[in-house]
Amino acid sequence: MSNAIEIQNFSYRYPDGTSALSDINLAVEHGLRVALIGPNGAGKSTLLLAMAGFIKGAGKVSIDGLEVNRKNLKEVRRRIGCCLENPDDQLFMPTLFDDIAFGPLNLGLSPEQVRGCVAEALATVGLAEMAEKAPHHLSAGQKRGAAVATILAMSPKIITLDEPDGSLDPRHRKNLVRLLAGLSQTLVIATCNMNLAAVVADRVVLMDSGMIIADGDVQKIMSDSKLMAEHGLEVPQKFSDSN
Amino acid sequence: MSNAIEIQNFSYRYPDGTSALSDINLAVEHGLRVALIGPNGAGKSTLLLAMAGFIKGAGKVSIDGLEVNRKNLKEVRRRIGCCLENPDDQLFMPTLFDDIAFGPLNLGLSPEQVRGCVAEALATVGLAEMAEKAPHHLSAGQKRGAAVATILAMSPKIITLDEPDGSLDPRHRKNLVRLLAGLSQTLVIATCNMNLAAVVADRVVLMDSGMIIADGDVQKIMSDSKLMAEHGLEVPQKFSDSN
Amino acid sequence: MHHAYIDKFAYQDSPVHRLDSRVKFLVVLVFTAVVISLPRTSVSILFCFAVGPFAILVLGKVPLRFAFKHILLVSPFILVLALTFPFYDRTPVTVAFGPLVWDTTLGWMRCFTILGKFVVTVLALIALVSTTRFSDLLAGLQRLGVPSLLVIQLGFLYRYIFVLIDSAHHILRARAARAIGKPGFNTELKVAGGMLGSLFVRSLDTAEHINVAMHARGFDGNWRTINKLQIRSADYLFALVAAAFIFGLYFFVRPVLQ
Amino acid sequence: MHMANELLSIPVAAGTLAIAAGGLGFICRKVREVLTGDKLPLMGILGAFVFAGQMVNFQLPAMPGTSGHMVGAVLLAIILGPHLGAIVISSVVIIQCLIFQDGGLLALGCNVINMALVPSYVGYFLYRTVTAGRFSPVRAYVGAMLASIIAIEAGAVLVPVQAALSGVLAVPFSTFLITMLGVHALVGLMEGLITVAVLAYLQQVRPDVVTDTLPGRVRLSRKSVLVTLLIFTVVIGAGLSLLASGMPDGLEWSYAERPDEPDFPPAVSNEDSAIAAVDEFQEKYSPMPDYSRRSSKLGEPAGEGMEAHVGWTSFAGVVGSAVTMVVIWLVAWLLRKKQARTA
Ligand SMILES: Nc1ncnc2c1ncn2[C@@H]1O[C@H](COP(=O)(O)OP(=O)(O)OP(=O)(O)O)[C@@H](O)[C@H]1O
Ligand SMILES: Nc1ncnc2c1ncn2[C@@H]1O[C@H](COP(=O)(O)OP(=O)(O)OP(=O)(O)O)[C@@H](O)[C@H]1O
Ligand SMILES: [Mg+2]
Ligand SMILES: [Mg+2]
Repeated sequence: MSNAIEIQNFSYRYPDGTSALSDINLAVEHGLRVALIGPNGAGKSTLLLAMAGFIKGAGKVSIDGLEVNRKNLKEVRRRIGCCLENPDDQLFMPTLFDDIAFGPLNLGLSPEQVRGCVAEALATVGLAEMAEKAPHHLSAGQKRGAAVATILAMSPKIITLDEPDGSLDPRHRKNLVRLLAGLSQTLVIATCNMNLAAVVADRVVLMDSGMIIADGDVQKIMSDSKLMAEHGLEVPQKFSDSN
Repeated sequence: MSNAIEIQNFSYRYPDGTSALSDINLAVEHGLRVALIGPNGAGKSTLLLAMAGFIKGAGKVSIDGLEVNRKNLKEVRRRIGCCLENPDDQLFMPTLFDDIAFGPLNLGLSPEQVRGCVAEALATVGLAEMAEKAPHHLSAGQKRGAAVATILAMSPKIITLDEPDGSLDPRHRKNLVRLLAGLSQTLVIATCNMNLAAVVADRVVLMDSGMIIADGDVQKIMSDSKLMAEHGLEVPQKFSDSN
Repeated sequence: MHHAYIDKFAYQDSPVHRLDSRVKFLVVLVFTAVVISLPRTSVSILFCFAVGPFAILVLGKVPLRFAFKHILLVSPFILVLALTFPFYDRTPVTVAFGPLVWDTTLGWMRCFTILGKFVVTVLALIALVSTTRFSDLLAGLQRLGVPSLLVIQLGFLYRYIFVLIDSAHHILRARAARAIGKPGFNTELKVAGGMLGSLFVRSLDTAEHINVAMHARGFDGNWRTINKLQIRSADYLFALVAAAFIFGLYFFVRPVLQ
Repeated sequence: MHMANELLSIPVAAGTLAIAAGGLGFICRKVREVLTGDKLPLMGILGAFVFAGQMVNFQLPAMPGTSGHMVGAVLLAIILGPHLGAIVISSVVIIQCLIFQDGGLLALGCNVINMALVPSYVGYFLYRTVTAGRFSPVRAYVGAMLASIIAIEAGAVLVPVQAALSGVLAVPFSTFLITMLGVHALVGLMEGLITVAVLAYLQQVRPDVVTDTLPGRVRLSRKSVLVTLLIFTVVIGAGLSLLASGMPDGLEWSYAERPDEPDFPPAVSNEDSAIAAVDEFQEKYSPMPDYSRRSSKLGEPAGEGMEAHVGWTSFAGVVGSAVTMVVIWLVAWLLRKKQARTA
């Protein structure tokens, strides 16, 4: 069986000349939870965009065995769901229900099926009673949950999340971890929060300056204090305790 | 001598009826570093706004002995510099230089003095070479530093910072801690990051639902795991290790 | 922002809230048209018409203080215009109201009629907006034939007005925190341009991100929505009562009050 | 700037609503052919930006205490092109009406025409004319300034015209017109300054936005612009001459015959051909002829018996309405109380 995500020799430059990704090689098996860590400006968000085909650079990206190109784009987006850095960007419809229904409707589901999907996704993130609320009436934590629900409702095989714990307090962060741990899909999570990465991930990919520096076992990479410090990161609580 | 900040029986309700602050009493002596902690929606940001006279509620607020009212507002703002939650809101001029020069120019300094101020402030946050860049070309961490610099350049006696470590990676966070530790001004820092609070603060104020729940010694409050958990927070690394 | 929460009562639940948005919209439209075409000097009939929006507001659990506060907010322009009438039209008239009889001018009568009509029609609009979720109103408008492009725009607008207004407020705060002296007009303008510009650049970024978010969810240029509207017997009943009220007043009560 | 319901008669309101709806429908259909899905969020956000931008104010130099802010139509027309700009500003106007009650439901047609359609197209055309050829900042700034002032004035002129056609004005038409023009010259000037300031900022940080989009994706042919302008001029000219002929001395304008000055020439009377035509039109085609508009019965002091009669019925009407409202309120209050107890 093909890998969930496969990236070969991928490079990307922003229009203003910033080289954001250079020669990325990455393969992620199905069902894995991968944490993408790295300092600010490492290229994490850019790599997530590349996976869903939002930027086109040099090199090859395949999702679930399908090469990402203009022809396959629709099919690719059906298999990978990506959740952006800022939930306000993700929730653009007048009500939460419409917002979550947007994806399933575009998948061509029937109204009843859509209603089912939406109800289920909302229940998963604990926002079942909020369906008719306007997104701008939600709290930051609720927005974050809703943004994740928009992706869950499409039940893609692969989910990418960009800084899912931004501006959350410890309690909300714990809820998020519980939610992520309960998902059965392939997950790619970009974050600068080492503790989140350490708790959720099965595997860690460390990026800096647009390159993959290390890739592999969570414990091994994240407890390497020299490597982490070199790239502006720190050893998470979980591993610093055990050391 | 009067206190740096003195708040008596202050309450505030947002126009939509949300009661954000109720009966706040707080006195901060000169030169102290206070951390304002609490879960999302506790009212931390609102309290900081009240200190700089951006919102008017019931009760009395005095800054450096001056009562905050319409008449004193200008003088108050000269003494207290406040850095908002989102650095994008703080930076509105075309270049970083212009942005940092904005405050000193308004203070009526001469062009040479302004240049001096700006250079010094930029050097403090390590952005000396970025002076001519447009703010939106900076990375998240750089923006955060720049936002702090806009306040430093005005050298107010009291500085308030709202979530100064949001979206920073561990290295930038450490730099920020070092920067804050090096300041001699009175500091009030609102944050949901317990580790930042534990490392920087001389005193901690715990808020929830618009009220001050606890106020006092950093170690005593932050190592009380029951109290912290009750308000959606957690004991920071520093104190959980020592327990 | 003073009117950022005008629609907060739209999220309550009441028999009025449950009515179909199309029916409510059309009723308010007809109501407004009829009120506007009332004679230009009869004030008392307006009180009768006011009963309609009043009933909707009360049934919809919308605080009246809120409605009237809002009317005051939007009234300056019409107030100025209405106050010109007494100056230009000094025809003397004698007005009788119950036991009271007094002399005034036609100008004053028309001034009060205009203000009265204004209050009644705005009240009706407030009754509509604060008992109908904006999303439902949009869906209703779309079904009434408003082009979908416009409906999409209205949806985005409604969603992001509050986000951007918040940003604008925050930027203004940042300026106030540092604008201590008295800058010249040139500086003021340059700063305002910068603030608007940075707000604009940020809007562009947001738009780009939303575009990504939309395409990430299978958007292909065709806007699809689920129809949640449905006209029930309560809606027919409401339309009937409203029509009886409006036209009853117009054809039977107004001639008597004349 | 916002036209109100109360300044319009039903035929004018219906006519402008029809024109606005037709125009918007036409633009939407035309744009749909060339519009890609990518532009949708951009348009929505820029509409919201106009709202937010109106909050950013600055002190005016001459008049302390007053502050200016942007209107946005010209800026958007420059950046998005006239069609998309017109749609965005129209939706802003519609939201202002529906959510914030600025301008009434019936006046929506007028407001869309005055504040969205006219400024977008006039502004864009002027800007294009001035900046034609290669882009240079100076030309862009001059063009933006000119476009802002004239586009806003063009919209503002329509307000008194529409009000006068409706026959509602008490103020002499010319006074109203001059006031509107004067106020909006200032608004336009501010709009121009701020548009230039924003363009200058963008030129510094996002030159691509200012220069790349300049030609506008949807091209506007010179011919169609000229035809539109022509029609516009004819309509305004006709309206103005219609009104002018209704004003014997060109200044005084009043609907009421003046019993206090019997010699005073009736400024506008049913004999007056132009206004009579409008009148007749209204009577004939409006579903609810506004028959009391010059009803002499009201203008004159009422007779003794009449007065008493009118006085008591209106008293009854008002009292009856007030009682009804109180009853409704009480019933609702009781119901809610009962509900609260059972809940
Ligand atoms: N739209 C853009 N135009 C030009 N350069 C960009 C753009 N977006 C990002 N960059 C640059 O590309 C590089 C990678 O950015 P990216 O957003 O992928 O970083 P990141 O790892 O997500 O960082 P963060 O932790 O701050 O979110 C950075 O140097 C950034 O400045
Ligand atoms: N502009 C506003 N209008 C109405 N309510 C508001 C507004 N801003 C904040 N609130 C409400 O006031 C309360 C306090 O908000 P505040 O922003 O002070 O919280 P905070 O402690 O800073 O939270 P966070 O950690 O999320 O920044 C919250 O319940 C919030 O929903
Ligand atoms: Mg990122
Ligand atoms: Mg806050």
